[in-house]
Amino acid sequence: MSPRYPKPPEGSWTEHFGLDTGPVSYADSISPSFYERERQAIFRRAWLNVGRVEQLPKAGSYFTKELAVLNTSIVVVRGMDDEIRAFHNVCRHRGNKLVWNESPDEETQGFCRQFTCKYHAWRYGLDGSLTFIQQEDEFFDVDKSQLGLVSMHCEVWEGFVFVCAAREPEWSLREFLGPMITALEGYPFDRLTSRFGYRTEVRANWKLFMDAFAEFYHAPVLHSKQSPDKYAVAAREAGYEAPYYAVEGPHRLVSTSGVRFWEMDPGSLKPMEVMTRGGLFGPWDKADLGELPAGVNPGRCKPWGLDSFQLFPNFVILIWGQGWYLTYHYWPTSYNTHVFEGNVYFLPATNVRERIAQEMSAVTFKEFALQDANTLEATQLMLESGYVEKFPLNDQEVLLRHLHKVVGDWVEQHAGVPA
Amino acid sequence: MSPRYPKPPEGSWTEHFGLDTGPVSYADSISPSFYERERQAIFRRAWLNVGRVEQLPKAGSYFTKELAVLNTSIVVVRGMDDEIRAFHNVCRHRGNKLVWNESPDEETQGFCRQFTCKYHAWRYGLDGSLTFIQQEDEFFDVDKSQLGLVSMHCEVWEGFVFVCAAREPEWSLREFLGPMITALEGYPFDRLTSRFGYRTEVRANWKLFMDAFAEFYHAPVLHSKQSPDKYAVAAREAGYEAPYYAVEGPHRLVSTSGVRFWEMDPGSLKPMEVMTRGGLFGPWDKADLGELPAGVNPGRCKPWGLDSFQLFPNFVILIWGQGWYLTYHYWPTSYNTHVFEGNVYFLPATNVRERIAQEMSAVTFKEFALQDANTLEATQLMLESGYVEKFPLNDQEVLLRHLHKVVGDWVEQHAGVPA
Amino acid sequence: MSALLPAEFAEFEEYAAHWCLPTETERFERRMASDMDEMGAFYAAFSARLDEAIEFCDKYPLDELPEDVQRLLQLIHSYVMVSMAVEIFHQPKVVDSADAVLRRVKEPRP
Amino acid sequence: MSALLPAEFAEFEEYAAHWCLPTETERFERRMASDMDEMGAFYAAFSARLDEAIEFCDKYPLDELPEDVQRLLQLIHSYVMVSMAVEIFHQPKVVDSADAVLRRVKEPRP
Repeated sequence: MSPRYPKPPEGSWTEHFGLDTGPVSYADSISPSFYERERQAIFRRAWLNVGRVEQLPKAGSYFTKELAVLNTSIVVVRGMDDEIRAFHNVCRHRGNKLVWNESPDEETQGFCRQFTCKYHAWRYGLDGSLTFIQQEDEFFDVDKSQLGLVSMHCEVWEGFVFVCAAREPEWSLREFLGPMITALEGYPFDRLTSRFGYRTEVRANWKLFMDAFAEFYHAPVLHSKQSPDKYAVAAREAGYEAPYYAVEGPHRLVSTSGVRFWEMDPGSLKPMEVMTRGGLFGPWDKADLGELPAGVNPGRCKPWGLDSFQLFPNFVILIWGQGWYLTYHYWPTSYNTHVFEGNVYFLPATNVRERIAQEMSAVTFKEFALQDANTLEATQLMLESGYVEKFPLNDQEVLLRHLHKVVGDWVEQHAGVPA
Repeated sequence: MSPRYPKPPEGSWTEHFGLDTGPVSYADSISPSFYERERQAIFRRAWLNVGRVEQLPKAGSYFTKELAVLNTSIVVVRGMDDEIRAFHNVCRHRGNKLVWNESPDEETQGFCRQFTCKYHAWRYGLDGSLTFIQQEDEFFDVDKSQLGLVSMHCEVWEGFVFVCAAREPEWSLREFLGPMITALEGYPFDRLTSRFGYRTEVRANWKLFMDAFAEFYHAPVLHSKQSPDKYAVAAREAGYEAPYYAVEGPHRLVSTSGVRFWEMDPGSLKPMEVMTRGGLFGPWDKADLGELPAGVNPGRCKPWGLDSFQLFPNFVILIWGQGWYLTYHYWPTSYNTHVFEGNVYFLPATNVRERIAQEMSAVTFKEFALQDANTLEATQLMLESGYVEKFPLNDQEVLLRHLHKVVGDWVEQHAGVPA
Repeated sequence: MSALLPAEFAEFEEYAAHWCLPTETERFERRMASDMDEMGAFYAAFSARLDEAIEFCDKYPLDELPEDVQRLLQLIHSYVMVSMAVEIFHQPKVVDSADAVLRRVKEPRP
Repeated sequence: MSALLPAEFAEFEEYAAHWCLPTETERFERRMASDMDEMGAFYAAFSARLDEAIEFCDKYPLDELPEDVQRLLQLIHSYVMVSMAVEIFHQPKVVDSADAVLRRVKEPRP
């Protein structure tokens, strides 16, 4: 047996974080009414990441985002003053969706100097002000200054664009993120701009897919075909353990130890990994990102594999030791469906060899994620059947416990608060 | 600037009709409970058009109509006595749907001498009387005379077949239609029998699509690709105004001025319009319909384009100056879905040249309607989001205001009336 | 293959196999499934003889068109359908129609 | 047919017509629609010269690849895609992925 990673003094991470150790219920993932409460108590109050500043390269750049969980669509735009703003994507005249391209239910992006409604050609400036009403004289006492686009609170942190649907946010964005997350400031997100984006609709509650990516307990089992044999054996011997966990407020973190499996004997490696120098853990040739901020690898693991920062409620930033990062977003569309978005970010490749290592890593990411997503629908259905009500979670699954706990707490504390 | 059409003495059509000029709410279009009240207060009381006599060419001809808004299906049939009757489409034995073909939820039509239930072969005459009970002796004290099909009130006006679900209608059909509509009597609907019928399901409240077709303010914007440039410019200069509006009781009318765009310079025309002599405004060669009744073009517009008569609650007759007409029906199926039917009626073509001009006109109609229908679903979703509650309407949108006002009035006045 | 169209219009046989469709629904679906090059070629080829084709059909009473003439009429109907894409939208789909659908459920024959 | 690839890689022309696809979505769909024999043959043939192909591409700046070199890069991308099926899953589909779907909606070019 390999030495196990040390546990906190309480004997487990779960107890260390003051969490209950009993079996858990997923009643919060199978109930339309609980979902309604989540929408009010969580999604209308929290800061939600909707994209990055690189998606808005210049004044007039915009993108739309469908936010079913908030019952709205928004348009995020960089104004002439370089400010980034978010507006409800609805024309004030008759409620038509303002910005869309081929299909009104699909997201779009582009560049413009003003927004013009397709229906009656009302025009809005990039700052949301209503600038033109077709045939204005036909209206009655219309005051253009009162009919600008309805804005949503919007703040940017480290290039990540967040919105908040609350009338008055309870926290600034930095307050909401808290010290564990803001300790990432200085990480070169702005340099890692080579993006591979993925998207899919999943027929399962949003938390169930978060759960699937919140632990590495499953990895050597579900992904046994992709995992090098030696790695699987080592991981099994080590008890599949992650060396470090942290929680702070509603957010949480897991770090993994870095198995440099390309240093293993050649029998463990797939030919393509050797040829492309890329794969499961990213490109083998570590990107030189300079000195990293203190918030990265806060457990000081050595070797260090990755940090998975899970930002409440539905956003994950996963930083790899090899010098790249992933994000995940889980956008609820109903109590048992959601849209999953995964983005893989690298330094821009400077030559084909680097590009291929990135391609290999991105393709591998997808094949893993396809396995992770595979039984979610079946899980959802079985949970909904209700024949089993409680499920045990182990200490390596502590972050799942924390997510469901925080969700429950927010919903409970918000109960009775007028909308 | 072209001269604008004169307004009524009050300064606007909206004030002329005694309507409020403030912003409106579409709360009546996003609420399941309001929809329930609409069903009771409006659809169970008003006369509803379900088709035309030409669909029932001889004794024994029938068609079924699915009326989700009344929670029923009906069969409309021409009896041996040539009378047209409507019955609830349900067998008195066990409540099975009586008349259907491939699929019980699809409408059907045909010709028969009696109706036979598919389940237990009970038979009914064309007058609804129960004529045969399979194994009648096995029943107890059964009285066939008490078990005929349940009829619905049915009256015909100018070849249009109307039904009324009220136990006792509050008005005869002609009383309900009132003088503005009955002034159309004598229009040769019975000669315009070459029909192009269209149908679709729309994920929006029925009134929102009525609204889309109730104003011409949007036309040169949304349909700019199809509108000849000169027309778009002329319309813009004229402020997109319609010259004449009227309301009477729950019904309403808008007339447009006729831009004879084929008299414009050739640069404004698409090659196909020139070749087929048909398009947006119908066949260029005006059908000779003889003298028209006084109810047509009541504002005496010259040139005259069309009259759009909007018959409360959900039926539109749109008469074109070129000698053809359209009908629209909006059949609610829930608070945020409805079935739209559009029918285009011409004089029967006597040769291929006429047939092609009609085809061109019908195809053009469809392409326009596809644009009008395009974002209804998105509009519905954005209205349901509730982030904006009030929307301004201009004087050219006066008929929308009237529709929502009348709907609200009927619902309110009916409140408290026992069902 | 035996001729679909009257001999006078033999040059359009290649289009006939593809575009002689009796209903608007079929013609609309064919348009959606075609690319602009295909439709542009049909449009360009047929434009010059549209008027002649209509004249030809009109030598017969509308309700007694021989089968090959009926197919010629279907080809004219398809030409109308295609012209929308070629002249107006420059794409098969109606611009700004999103996922809206409208089915023709009744039409005069032919 | 004119050559798709640089002359140095002419031996792969037969694969080029099939596998030079600019997006991951197309490459993934092609893999799903291919059988293992087809993919095995491509994999076997290309393996020996992968490194050489990468070197060849890298004689040009990444954002100024000539068209034939871009297609060679696409072929390499497809080779990566195919290798997953050949080396790991021994079937086109990801083992245990059930009916899960994940569309790549953004990627760097080339």
